[in-house]
Amino acid sequence: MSQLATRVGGLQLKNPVLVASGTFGYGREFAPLFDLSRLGGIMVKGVSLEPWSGNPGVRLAETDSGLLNAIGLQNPGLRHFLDEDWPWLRQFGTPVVVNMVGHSVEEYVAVAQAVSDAGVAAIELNVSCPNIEDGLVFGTDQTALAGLVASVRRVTALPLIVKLSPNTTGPLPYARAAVEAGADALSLINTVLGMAIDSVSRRPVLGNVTGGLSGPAIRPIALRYVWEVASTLAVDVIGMGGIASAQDGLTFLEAGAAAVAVGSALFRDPWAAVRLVDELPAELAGFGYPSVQAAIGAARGERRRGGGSA
Amino acid sequence: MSQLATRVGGLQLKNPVLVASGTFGYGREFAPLFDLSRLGGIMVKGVSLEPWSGNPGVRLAETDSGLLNAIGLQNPGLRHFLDEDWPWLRQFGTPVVVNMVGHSVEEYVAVAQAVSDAGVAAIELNVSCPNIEDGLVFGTDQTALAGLVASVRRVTALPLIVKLSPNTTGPLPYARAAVEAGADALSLINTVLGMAIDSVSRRPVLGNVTGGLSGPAIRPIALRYVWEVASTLAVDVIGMGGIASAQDGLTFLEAGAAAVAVGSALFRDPWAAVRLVDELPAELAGFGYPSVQAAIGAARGERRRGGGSA
Amino acid sequence: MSLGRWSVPVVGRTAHGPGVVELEVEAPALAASIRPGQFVMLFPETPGAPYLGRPMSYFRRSEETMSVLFRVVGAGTRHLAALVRGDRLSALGPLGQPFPDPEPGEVCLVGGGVGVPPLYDWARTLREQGHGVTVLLGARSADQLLGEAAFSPIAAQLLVATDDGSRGHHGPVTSLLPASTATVYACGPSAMLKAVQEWARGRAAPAYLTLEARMACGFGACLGCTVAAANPDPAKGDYGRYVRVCTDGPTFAAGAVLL
Amino acid sequence: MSLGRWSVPVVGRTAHGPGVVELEVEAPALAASIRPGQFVMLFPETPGAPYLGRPMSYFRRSEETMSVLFRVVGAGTRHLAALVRGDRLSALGPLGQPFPDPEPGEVCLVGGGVGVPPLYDWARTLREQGHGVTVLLGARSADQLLGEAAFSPIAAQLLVATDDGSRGHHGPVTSLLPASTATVYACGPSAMLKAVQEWARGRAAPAYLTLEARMACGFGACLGCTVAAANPDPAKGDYGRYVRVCTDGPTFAAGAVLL
Ligand SMILES: Cc1cc2nc3c(=O)[nH]c(=O)nc-3n(C[C@H](O)[C@H](O)[C@H](O)COP(=O)(O)OP(=O)(O)OC[C@H]3O[C@@H](n4cnc5c(N)ncnc54)[C@H](O)[C@@H]3O)c2cc1C
Ligand SMILES: Cc1cc2nc3c(=O)[nH]c(=O)nc-3n(C[C@H](O)[C@H](O)[C@H](O)COP(=O)(O)OP(=O)(O)OC[C@H]3O[C@@H](n4cnc5c(N)ncnc54)[C@H](O)[C@@H]3O)c2cc1C
Ligand SMILES: Cc1cc2nc3c(=O)[nH]c(=O)nc-3n(C[C@H](O)[C@H](O)[C@H](O)COP(=O)(O)O)c2cc1C
Ligand SMILES: Cc1cc2nc3c(=O)[nH]c(=O)nc-3n(C[C@H](O)[C@H](O)[C@H](O)COP(=O)(O)O)c2cc1C
Ligand code: FES
Ligand code: FES
Repeated sequence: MSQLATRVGGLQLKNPVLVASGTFGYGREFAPLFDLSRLGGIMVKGVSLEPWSGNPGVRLAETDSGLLNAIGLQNPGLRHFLDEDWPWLRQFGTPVVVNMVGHSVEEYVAVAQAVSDAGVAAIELNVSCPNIEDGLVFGTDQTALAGLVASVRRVTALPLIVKLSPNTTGPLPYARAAVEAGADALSLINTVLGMAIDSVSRRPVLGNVTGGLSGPAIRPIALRYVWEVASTLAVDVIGMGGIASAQDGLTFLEAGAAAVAVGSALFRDPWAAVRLVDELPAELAGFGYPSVQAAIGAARGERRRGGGSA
Repeated sequence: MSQLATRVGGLQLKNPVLVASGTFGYGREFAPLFDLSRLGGIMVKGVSLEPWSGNPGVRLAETDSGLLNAIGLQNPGLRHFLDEDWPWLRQFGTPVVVNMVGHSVEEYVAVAQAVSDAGVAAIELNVSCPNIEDGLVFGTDQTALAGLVASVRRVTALPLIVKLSPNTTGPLPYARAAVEAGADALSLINTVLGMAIDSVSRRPVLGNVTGGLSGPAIRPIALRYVWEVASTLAVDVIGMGGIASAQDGLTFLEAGAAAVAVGSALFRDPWAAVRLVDELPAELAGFGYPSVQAAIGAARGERRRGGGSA
Repeated sequence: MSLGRWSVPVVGRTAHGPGVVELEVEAPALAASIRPGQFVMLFPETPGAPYLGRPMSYFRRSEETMSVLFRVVGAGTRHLAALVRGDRLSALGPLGQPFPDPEPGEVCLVGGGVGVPPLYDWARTLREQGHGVTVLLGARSADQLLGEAAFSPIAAQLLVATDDGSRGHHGPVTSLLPASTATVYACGPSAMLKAVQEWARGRAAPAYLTLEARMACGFGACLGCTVAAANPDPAKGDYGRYVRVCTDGPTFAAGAVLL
Repeated sequence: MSLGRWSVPVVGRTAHGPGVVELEVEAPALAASIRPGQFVMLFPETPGAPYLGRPMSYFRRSEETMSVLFRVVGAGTRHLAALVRGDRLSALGPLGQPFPDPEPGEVCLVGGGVGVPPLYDWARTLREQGHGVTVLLGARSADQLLGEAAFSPIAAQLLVATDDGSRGHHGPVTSLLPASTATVYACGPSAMLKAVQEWARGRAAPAYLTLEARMACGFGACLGCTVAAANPDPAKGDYGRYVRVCTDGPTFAAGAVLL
């Protein structure tokens, strides 16, 4: 493997820097700014079977070192993705991970099947959606989670990534359930539930009252999730949560992530992810790592994978 | 009630500003700086039956808008508290809430009994400790939590406050369990689990690897916990998590807290809590609230308690 | 020119009445490329400045500089207002769609409160293109009125309205809207925009509304700044019912959005 | 004087070799009340500055000013080093226990790396009190050596050691420790302090170690800066096995702590 190359759940990446779902759309806004093929991978905005219109009212609130969002997973749906976005996006040759959302197991399965046939690089299940049948969030109920993952597993041969919710006591029971049900890798973490009150109206800012917290504020929480999973289970992890710089990225690799994703930082600086790619070699070298592989898990004092070459 | 007065779980406070447990010691460091009787109440550092020495190694790490601590609940134990700290502290006349920690139900019960006899104002149970019998954290297991609260309830007539862990899917099941078992009020929230990696050594900063995140970073998470409990259950809430200013304090009141506590902000500015007391009247007036009581829960668009006088 | 992000120095700061500040930055590349109707995201480089940028329309520009004119309403604008000559801020831009071209003939610009500044350079441009420009300015009261001096040399007609009658017409600025075939551009508080939208219903000549929304990115990536579309066009990327104020707008045909 | 918190202006900034900066602030109240061995928590008032303050011993003081001398190691010191004349920072202090008084007679001060600055004003004070002061300064290499010029007019004897032999004795500064009955004060990296502690074992004359620890508050409230006590005294508030570097220290008798 080259200096920056990595592998997550069977997915080969030329560098370990992805962009997080929901912070990069389907790439169109960024394509005029830099060559999308410089990214290790693109995790597109969550795709649902039918178009979802998202939440009414205010969708954003700012917090100290963070951002609350209540977008409500607005997306144009599977058909639009397959007809318009995917044919355009595949031209860059960058591995595209399709993040998917659903109200029921059947919806997830239908999307998984369709995108597998289309030839995307991998699937990422956003399990922070409530199951319309019982109102329970898939990602906070081990049985529901295992059922969902197993069902999707049956219809796809693609690398299957499960993105866990941090709104739990800890990652391990959910990580185990997902891996046993067939997940190849885990994304850690999705946003943390929070809320804000408007300084003028004195009412909740968000139309949906609560929203998902992202940004540097949640970095220590994300790091804990990555560390606990990577040091306990034999599963590849994609780390995300407040990553903005090569220094942040390296920290997540050292905690045990095999790749990282830049999310909210793109809102402050659309070039944040490619800057991370550019600056990572110097950051690795600065701490004596011959390669990304050598850095993965290094904070545990062991080198999980072979040294500089593999 | 006067403009600033409030009541939590039967405890009468002259103003709604407390200092959070573990950030104020037993008051000795602050007494030379200002008159402790200006505070609405003092929540002392967690007291255990025997002295606890706390965690070895590094105990602090800084994060964006936050602080990780792994103090390990170091404290001189019940005897020292009763002999040395309580007789000194009671001179100020400020209500003293004794935060308590334990490794078993029996330890909590013993401390509760002893401090009740001594005449403190209230008890706050820190339930983020693991039960030595099964290793489970009391606060993340509803049955264990209910058992603990019921046992303490049996031995004390003091206002009983239960401080919930935010490392759960959400507050409601735990809040219900605590209230049904006899809690008079809830403190929301304790610290959020997180970790940090040292920028030089490239190893976990904390001797204990993980620690508790506090400060402005967790404010939106705390606000969500307060809001969910206050808008669902008929129990008084003390809000805490990143509160540093009168503006922050008012926000928690509006979200439904009957009182608030200042924690980590004291480390940056030891006068933060008394400044909040001083600035609260203007902050209330600025938004047209005749009293603290009028502000409580106002972000829900209802006034939970009678207007300016009661 | 395409989107850029620069750290630029403040070269001027002027108070325009209580709590209203004009901040001028030296930003030649931005000033050369930004078009009337577009905006920037501003990041004050001061301690404790907010995590996200703040969207601001530009007010005026020269070859070397560009200015914004804003009212202090919260933390972000407070940080911006505290900047002085020599301080730096970061700017991401140009963002958003320029004002669409008017029909030939008369143009009417309607500005309320801090909706006035975005219209100034547009008035100048329209005038240069030979349009007759009527300008209607509204504010709560005389001391909150912006732009009268700036617009008066440009406007063929300049009318003023205040809610309290302390200057000009006593009442909403929208009551001054002309019964002409002028193309209308309106920018201001949402009550004003709703009134223009109502007024424009069934009218033959076009009317445009410039909207505001809370924004995280300003360039279309977050879907945080949406407004409900009257007729969403999925083929054009109108995801579901909502369109983005930042990239689909901030200026929309009056009939295209549900306010 | 008791603890205070002030916003103070930077009035001087001097580089002392690579990555080492002396920052002088105008802070008359602090300068008048701080005692050798005490420190302050510093909060740079710059964008993105860390949440917590940074503990710094003071280096020198005049009637109006106080300075700190520090090495850039991470985010906090980077922010401090970026301050220039006219910028402000907040300071909480004075904090910690002053150096305990020496026995009558000779005193020996041992400083390694950035452990040197806290000793300077103490040397000056001891000299004024009539003590003969021997100063031992250590560093990794000649270009990292601090304080030689400052100490030379004060010290009765000044010896230097570097790890690489590029100046003075080739080896650890602790190999220069005298076989005298001098009271010893040592401040420097933990390996150096351990060596002094080892050397002082069984010695009759007192030796003191000035420790560092990560701190959140600096005034005893958080229990975050602890070091294991050799003989904790619960009656004195030594909670369990640990004592606080900030308020019980930062200077401890060599036998009182487990390093
Ligand atoms: C494209 C665009 C151009 C703009 N141009 C100008 C301009 O030229 N001059 C000017 O003064 N202002 C302009 N604004 C509005 C300006 O962005 C907000 O006033 C600013 O973001 C408020 O930030 P703050 O931190 O001071 O307030 P906050 O603390 O964020 O909010 C204070 C109050 O203002 C409300 N608010 C915050 N942001 C917005 C928003 N974007 N839209 C509506 N309400 C909001 C909040 O709900 C809250 O009640 C523009 C907005 C947009 C979207
Ligand atoms: C009482 C006291 C007095 C001090 N006086 C001086 C002085 O006069 N001059 C000077 O240069 N430094 C002094 N220090 C050390 C100084 O506080 C730290 O170098 C500084 O806090 C580092 O902050 P940072 O943000 O730059 O580094 P960080 O990013 O916080 O850390 C960078 C590296 O330094 C280590 N580190 C951070 N803080 C400490 C600490 N307090 N103790 C040991 N290791 C640490 C970290 O583990 C990390 O590896 C003193 C410390 C104390 C406790
Ligand atoms: C505006 C916004 C939209 C998001 N949409 C999605 C989504 O559609 N699917 C998903 O799995 N995660 C979504 N996320 C979560 C991010 O992918 C990421 O897990 C999280 O924001 C933490 O990373 P960050 O702190 O770098 O932003 C979204 C986050 C934001 C801020
Ligand atoms: C250093 C430190 C020590 C703490 N010790 C305790 C404790 O002993 N008992 C307890 O219930 N909470 C303890 N807490 C949690 C605080 O009381 C509070 O719930 C939390 O820090 C959130 O508030 P803040 O963000 O204002 O600090 C501690 C927090 C900190 C930072
Ligand atoms: S602000 Fe992000 S899409 Fe408009
Ligand atoms: S730094 Fe807080 S107790 Fe020492």
